[in-house]
Amino acid sequence: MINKIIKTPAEAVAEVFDGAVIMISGFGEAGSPIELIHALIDQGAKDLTIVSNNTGSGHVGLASLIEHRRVKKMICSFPRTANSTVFPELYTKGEIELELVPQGTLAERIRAGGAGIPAFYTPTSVDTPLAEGKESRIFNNKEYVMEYGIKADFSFVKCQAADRYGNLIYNKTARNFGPVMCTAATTTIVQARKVVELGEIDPECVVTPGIFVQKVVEVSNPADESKLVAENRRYPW
Amino acid sequence: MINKIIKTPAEAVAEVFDGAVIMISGFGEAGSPIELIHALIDQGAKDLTIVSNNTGSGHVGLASLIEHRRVKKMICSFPRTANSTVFPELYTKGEIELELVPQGTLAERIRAGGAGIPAFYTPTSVDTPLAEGKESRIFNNKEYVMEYGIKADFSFVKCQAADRYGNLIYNKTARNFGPVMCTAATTTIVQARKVVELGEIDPECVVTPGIFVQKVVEVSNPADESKLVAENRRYPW
Amino acid sequence: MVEKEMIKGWDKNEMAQKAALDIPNGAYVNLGIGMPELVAGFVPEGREVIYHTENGLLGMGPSPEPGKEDPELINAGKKNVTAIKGACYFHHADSFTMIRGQHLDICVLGALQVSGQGDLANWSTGAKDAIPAVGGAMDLVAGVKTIYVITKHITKNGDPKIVEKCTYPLTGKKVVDRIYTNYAIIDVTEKGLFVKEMAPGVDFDFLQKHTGAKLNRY
Amino acid sequence: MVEKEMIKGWDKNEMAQKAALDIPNGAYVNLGIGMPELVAGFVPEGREVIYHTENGLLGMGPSPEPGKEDPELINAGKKNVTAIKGACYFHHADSFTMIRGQHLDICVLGALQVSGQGDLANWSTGAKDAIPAVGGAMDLVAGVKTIYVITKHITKNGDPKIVEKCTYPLTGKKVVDRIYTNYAIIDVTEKGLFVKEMAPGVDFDFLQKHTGAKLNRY
Repeated sequence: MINKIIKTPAEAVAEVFDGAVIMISGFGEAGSPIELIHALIDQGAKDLTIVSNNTGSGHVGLASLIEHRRVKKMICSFPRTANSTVFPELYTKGEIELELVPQGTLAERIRAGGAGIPAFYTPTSVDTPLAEGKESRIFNNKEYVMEYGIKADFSFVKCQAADRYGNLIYNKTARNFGPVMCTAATTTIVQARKVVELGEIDPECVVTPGIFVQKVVEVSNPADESKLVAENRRYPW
Repeated sequence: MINKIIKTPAEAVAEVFDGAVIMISGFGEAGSPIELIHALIDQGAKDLTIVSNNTGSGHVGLASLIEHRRVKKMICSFPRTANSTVFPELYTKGEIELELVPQGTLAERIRAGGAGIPAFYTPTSVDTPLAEGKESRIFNNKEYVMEYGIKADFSFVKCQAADRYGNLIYNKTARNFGPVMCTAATTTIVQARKVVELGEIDPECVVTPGIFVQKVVEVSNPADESKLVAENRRYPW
Repeated sequence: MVEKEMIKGWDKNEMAQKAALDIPNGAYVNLGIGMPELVAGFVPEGREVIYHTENGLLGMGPSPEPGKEDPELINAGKKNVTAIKGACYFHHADSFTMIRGQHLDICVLGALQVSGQGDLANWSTGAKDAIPAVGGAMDLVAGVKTIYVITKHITKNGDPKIVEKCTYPLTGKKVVDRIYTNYAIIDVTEKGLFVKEMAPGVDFDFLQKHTGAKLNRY
Repeated sequence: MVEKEMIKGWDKNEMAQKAALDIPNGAYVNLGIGMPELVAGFVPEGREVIYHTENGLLGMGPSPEPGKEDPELINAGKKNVTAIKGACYFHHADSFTMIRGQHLDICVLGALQVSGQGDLANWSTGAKDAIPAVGGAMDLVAGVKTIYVITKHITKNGDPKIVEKCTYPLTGKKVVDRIYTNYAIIDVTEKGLFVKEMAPGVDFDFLQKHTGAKLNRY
């Protein structure tokens, strides 16, 4: 029998190793798998490269992982937001690396990684500092930059519901990077609000087919990151 | 108000011009927009380049369009199937061009065209005759072939249901090339089994967002191609 | 000229309204964070416009009523929004297929600087101690068919934001089609900048004086 | 040797069964058109295997009962199929993301020729008057983690299908991992071909005689 359901976030992230590349879903707090990230903080893996659109807020979730000095490098499009202070401080001190990638290029590089495409050309960033040092090429009289696919050792993804095959659906704009990140990691670990029986998800509406998912853990009441930030909470509690 | 609903297939295809590049959805008969193709035969446009996985069966649909000598060139992965005789005959006589593309490369080239990606690298077809004359390049000690995105003037797509914004859902494996083809054409023309009110399609389950669709025509009882072929029917009737 | 410097021209809402008038029925539109967001409030009755937010929603509606916010229904500025009837959700790669693939009709963005050739700088001042952050800005200017910029005509220090050549790092080259400022609406064309409309109290000489690139009259 | 030539070895079902035994629980599997399709019928009880068909279905089930066929639910061979509980549908680009992106575990394909290095030719005889057709074969061999070939050991003319070097156009180079024929199961390794198992009545010398590439014993 196929059963990808794992009992706890701690078990789900147990195999993460030092130096791993981890993709973390979410756009701001929407879709951020905060319980998986907290389990990773407890687990202790370090020297991580994190691929995520932002760098977290306050002192919980991704921001807390960074604050614990577990992250060597961030690959993201927007490393500062209203309540992000952890990354900016470390970055200013030169204590964390940053690879800044335009948001659409980031999404496409992840998709390419998952789809077996090692590189592609994009018009985004041509004539800007973010194209410096990159190969460019003319197609039909227009200039494009070559970008590489990205793969990860792990993806941490939050979704709405999952079944034991790993089929996933998401909730509204919390979908964001989750589906492409699921495709691009050797091991995709998902926290789902609800684990459902096979067949409960309409086969026409599955967003992430189970083939892209290795582990699912149910987190029925995920923390509301913005509330934690407003209350100035810090992880570990 | 936005209303992409067109009354008849004839009106929907009226603007197709000689020499146009047209993508036609379907894998065999599943998802093939047979009523739109028949309307195009009536309309008369010629010197067409058709991008479609197959070349049609019997003497209806795409096979009939080819038999009417409207198609200059086929771009496809599998031009012969159990009941296809029209294309093979013309091809053997040298009266129609063929660009043979591996099925996954065909899908990805269409997706790239729709996504503003002019070219990408793929491992598919390396060391085979289909890679001859194409640029290749090594990434991480592995060889890849460069392939170009494809765009079309029109896409003809069959779906299950559509609303006036052009949001689409499909039926089972009739989905196949439809969603990527919708993204890659200047004008996407869709035949839907059912036109529904806005909001009737769950926003979490929309497969093709309306932005990719220009025209929708309701064809509530589309012809069953395999029955027509079994009855040896010919279009026009 | 001190008294002239005091000219306020259009206020934010008026600027947004001017931009809104140029959005036709049926347009697919992406509005940048900040002043561009105001534009949605001024689209004339009878026009149906569909708003895209790059974090995965087509058919974005207005802010929710207090108490009805959903932290998983937000816009690119991470503010709570709603979804209209006929909306749909999708993932980031599909969202940027819409952008990069030239499916969106109009994007309205803010600016730090715009050049006479339509170059845009709006993501970084290039300051050494700044934390660089680009988001979707470069994708939008590279992919959306028409780029409108909405911005104050001059900086707080009185410097022109429309310049001969951008000194800040570019977001994209030759990408801006029209500029809406508190002083004027200016078209960026192959032949240079053309003044389409001026705010009450603004004349051509005043406008040119506060613009770093040559202006032309239609 | 005439009498030896008459050795039939395993029949189609036995060959399919041999391949099926090598498919572990939880595998994601794509079965080519023809003999490979038989494999699904022989996976041992208790193993849950998920079948992918490149035209957009993960979780393909057996043929439908007569009268329950749906022309919009077919496999890559355009035959009517069913979908299991827990199945899902997707479009072609996503389907080949699964293939090219190395997400599928096993693909079982037919062959015209396989070389001693695991090169596969299975899409064209290269005949000048043939209509070339490739389908998804090149994508499958380039992307799926493990490629099994299931084929008759010799052609109707008695020629070996396992050859030193393919004379037909390649589908892919060094892609085949194991070959199931009516005479034997043969592993393709870095060190050459190794015979894993022989059918009743087949001995090593007989097998080598009917094989165009050097065989090794484990």
